[in-house]
Amino acid sequence: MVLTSLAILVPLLTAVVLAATTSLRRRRAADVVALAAAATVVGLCVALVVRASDKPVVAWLGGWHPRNGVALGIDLYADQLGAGLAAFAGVLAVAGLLVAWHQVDVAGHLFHALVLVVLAGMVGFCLAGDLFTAFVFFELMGVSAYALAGFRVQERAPLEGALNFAVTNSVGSLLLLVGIALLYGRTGALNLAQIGEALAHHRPDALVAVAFALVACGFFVKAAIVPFHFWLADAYAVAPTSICLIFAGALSELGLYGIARVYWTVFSGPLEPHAETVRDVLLVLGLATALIGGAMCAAQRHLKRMVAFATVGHMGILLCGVALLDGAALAGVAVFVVGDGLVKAGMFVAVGGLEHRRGSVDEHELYGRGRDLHALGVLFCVCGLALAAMPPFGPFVGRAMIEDAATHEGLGWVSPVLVVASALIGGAVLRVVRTVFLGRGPKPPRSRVTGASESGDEPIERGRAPLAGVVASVMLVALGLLWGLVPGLIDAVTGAAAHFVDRSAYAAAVLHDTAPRPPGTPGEGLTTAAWLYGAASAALAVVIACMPTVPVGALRDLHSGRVGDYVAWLAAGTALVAGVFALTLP
Amino acid sequence: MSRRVRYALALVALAALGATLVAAVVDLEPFGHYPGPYGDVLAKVVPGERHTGQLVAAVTFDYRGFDTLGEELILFTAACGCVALLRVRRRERGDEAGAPARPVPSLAARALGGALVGPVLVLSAYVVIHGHLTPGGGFSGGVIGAGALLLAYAAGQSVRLHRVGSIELLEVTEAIGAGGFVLVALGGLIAVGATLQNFLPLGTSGMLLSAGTIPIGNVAVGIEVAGAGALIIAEFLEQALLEERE
Amino acid sequence: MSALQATCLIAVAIIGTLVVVTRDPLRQAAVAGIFGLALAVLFLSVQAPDVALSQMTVGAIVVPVLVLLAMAKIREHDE
Amino acid sequence: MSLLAYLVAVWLFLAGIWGVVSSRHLVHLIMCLAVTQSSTYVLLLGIGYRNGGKAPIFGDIPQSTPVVDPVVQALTLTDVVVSATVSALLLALAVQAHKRFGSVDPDELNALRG
Repeated sequence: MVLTSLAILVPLLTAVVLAATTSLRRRRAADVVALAAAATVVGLCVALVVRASDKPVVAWLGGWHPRNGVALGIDLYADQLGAGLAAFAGVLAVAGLLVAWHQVDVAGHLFHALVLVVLAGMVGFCLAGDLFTAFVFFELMGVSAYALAGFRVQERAPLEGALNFAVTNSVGSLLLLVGIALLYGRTGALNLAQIGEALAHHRPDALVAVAFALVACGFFVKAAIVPFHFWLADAYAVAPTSICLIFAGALSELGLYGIARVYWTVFSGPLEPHAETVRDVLLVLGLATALIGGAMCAAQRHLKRMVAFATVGHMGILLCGVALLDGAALAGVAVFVVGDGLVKAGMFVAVGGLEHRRGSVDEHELYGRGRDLHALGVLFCVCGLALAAMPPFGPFVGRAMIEDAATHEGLGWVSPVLVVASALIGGAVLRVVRTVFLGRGPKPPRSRVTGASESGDEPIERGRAPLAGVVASVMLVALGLLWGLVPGLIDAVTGAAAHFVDRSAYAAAVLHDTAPRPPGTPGEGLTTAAWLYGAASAALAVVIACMPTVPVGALRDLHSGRVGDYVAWLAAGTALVAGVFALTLP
Repeated sequence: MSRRVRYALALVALAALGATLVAAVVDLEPFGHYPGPYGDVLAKVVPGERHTGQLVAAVTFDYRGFDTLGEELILFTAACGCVALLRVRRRERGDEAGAPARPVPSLAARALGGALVGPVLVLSAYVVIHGHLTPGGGFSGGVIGAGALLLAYAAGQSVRLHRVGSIELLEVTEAIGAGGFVLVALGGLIAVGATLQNFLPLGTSGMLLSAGTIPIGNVAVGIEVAGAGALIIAEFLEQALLEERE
Repeated sequence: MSALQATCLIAVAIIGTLVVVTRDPLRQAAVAGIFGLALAVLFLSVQAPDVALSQMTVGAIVVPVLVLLAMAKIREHDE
Repeated sequence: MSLLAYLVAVWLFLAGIWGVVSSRHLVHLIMCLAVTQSSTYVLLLGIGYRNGGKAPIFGDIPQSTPVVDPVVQALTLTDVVVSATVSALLLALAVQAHKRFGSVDPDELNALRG
């Protein structure tokens, strides 16, 4: 009870205090207080992960315990995966605040307050056991994220990015809300476990199918799944580095967490007989996202936009993992999220460092100008290999677990596609190493790039070596590396995921306070095939790095920067998913 | 994508989406047949357990108080966001003290504004503190309060206490409101061990001082809404005024 | 469903459509104010006085005022 | 007839999205988003309504009176506030957009392409 509530209340209260003292202008004090609050959240969430190893921690706010299976109030539910993701969000917030340490002018303490609110929103969303509460915290992190994305309103690109971000994501949360309303109309409940119980023993009708589609599409927008993804590159490429790493490492991932949580607590009962249809739809979207994100990533020369599209591609790989609707695959997703989030955060910081040293984030302009920046070059190289899922980095272990699970389900053909997606992403970064840091090989052809010179960051105080940035970046990438080497990782996460996907255990723990923890299912070691796929994607990435660029043709034109287009695509995607589910599930 | 293509795509998509949504809503219980059980259970237990007949206030501030906490923070964040986004101009000009000096409004305007502040504030306070007895409460009362604060702001534009401008006061007001609600939540945790638990005596139903923390939550929300609302509007006003003077 | 409710619902649908098709933002702000009021009346008719009050103050007053202020600023620029 | 409330909600949702897609003015777009959001109020309150039910406030009415669902009203209250705050934030961005590059046509805001 204490841990779960404090993990949300501490950052909120700190944010309020910081906002009330903006006029004091004691910048360092704000830095320290915000860091302390974020670190406290990490500590609380880690404690929750430990506590949840016996049985999930269920806290009924206001002391309103359910009566006869009817939830009167709201519960916070912390299992190992949920609390773990919250802790990871806290780690990234700490990293983001550290990176922001050297940036001047952050509008009083509002920047810190907003970062803490995003964090509180993410933690609240991870722990929410109630659908509407999840929506509220989803919206809370959304609203603070829009403000942070547009924090540098003096420039054109951040402002547009924030507008696109805010409009598309608002429509997304409306989809979610309509889905919640439909579920409430059917079950008269908002508690996840209670809705799940109410729906469990009925055949799904059009209402349930459409409600699932709307909830999923609402989360797809946040998770940047094709064709809901257009806003992401616009927003992430222009936000300050310190914000990017939180967004790219945790915010998008929360969208997928939402889908996984809601599917396994609410819909896995009624949709059980149709699991294959659900799997196919999600898998198609995931593969499309992985490939399109990867191709667009490789086609970029604006480095921050490149990392932003890398996020899209990775969200696709993650959705493939979720789509398998299987505990082992979900464990892979969890491992991938952490490993990839750390590496990508390090990558964003490294790009920030390069920009600081050379005043640009445009690959073309930077051609050969990084020859003397050895440390950064090595860092980029390691990031590229890690993003290509080379063994034994964290992202590799996660992807390998997803691939093994896919093979296990007879979907072996998924693995090569994921290899291509990873290789495109890693190859793009390795190409930057070749052009910028080595100055070798063909120049990337001029492509139409706009906003290339703008990256959303404050000019860092000149004369100060960005040592802190490099150190932060090295630390993050090293953590991402070590993550894959943690002994017993696969077993622990597989056990946690097995619990996550057990709907009746969830309902029992929430509604009846009985949670016999299922015996831990030991994870299986990675197969040889997975190692080969890892090596293959690293090799393919090197090949791609030697190519001038990856042709994407008309795909690039679809990313028009116009919010009207984006919302039209959003509507089309929703219509498609809802239509398919409404026709096939009932 | 040309406008034409976009319209075509959107029309087809919306038609299909409309069809699926209609297919979904026909499966709902018909209008006028709320199936329960959530609302019905609450209607049965609230008057006895919380000594108030205002079910909506009981749900908003007690049973589902955590949603309201999140909502307060959304409002707080949006106000912070508006300040951060709109205040750039002042930052750009290096105007440390905040708002620039404005033309002093006429005495009559100030007197009228000042005279109205009192009654409007009283009305706002009335709506807020009766939130657990009658419709209204923190949200509606808070918006009325925002009106009062704006009047005071307009009337007192020339008054400046040291470097603290009226905007900063609004900022502090809204932070007190948002912080107050968080403290109510923490109070439950400290007093009785459950976050947001109603830890005050429940009193007699129908009395002003009853229903425990529900009226306190109402007041916190009222302050928050008044502060945030006035802050947002004042920031927009500032923008309009700034422009006028250039 | 009572006649009042049906009337309110149809009015809300029509005025909501008008908000969308009114392309001039100043006129739209006025229509949006009326839309907010119509919603408030609808909420009263479905026995939701709390929501109606909030909607009246927020939807029918605050948001249109914000739009007007924003437009005041934008229009000046254009002239 | 019993479907009217839900159909109105669906209609508002579609109309609002159409407005967002086809808008040529950011302020107009933001108001269309508010219309979309209002569809959720109608849907929620429609779901919680009960024929002959009274407002869920036991003051002057005895406790045995059937009342409409208070939960959807609490949800809608939250929803109304969320909608207003998002509108305010977007308007602030729109004002800045106009100030910075003199345009409020969302189609002219395409610095971010490809």
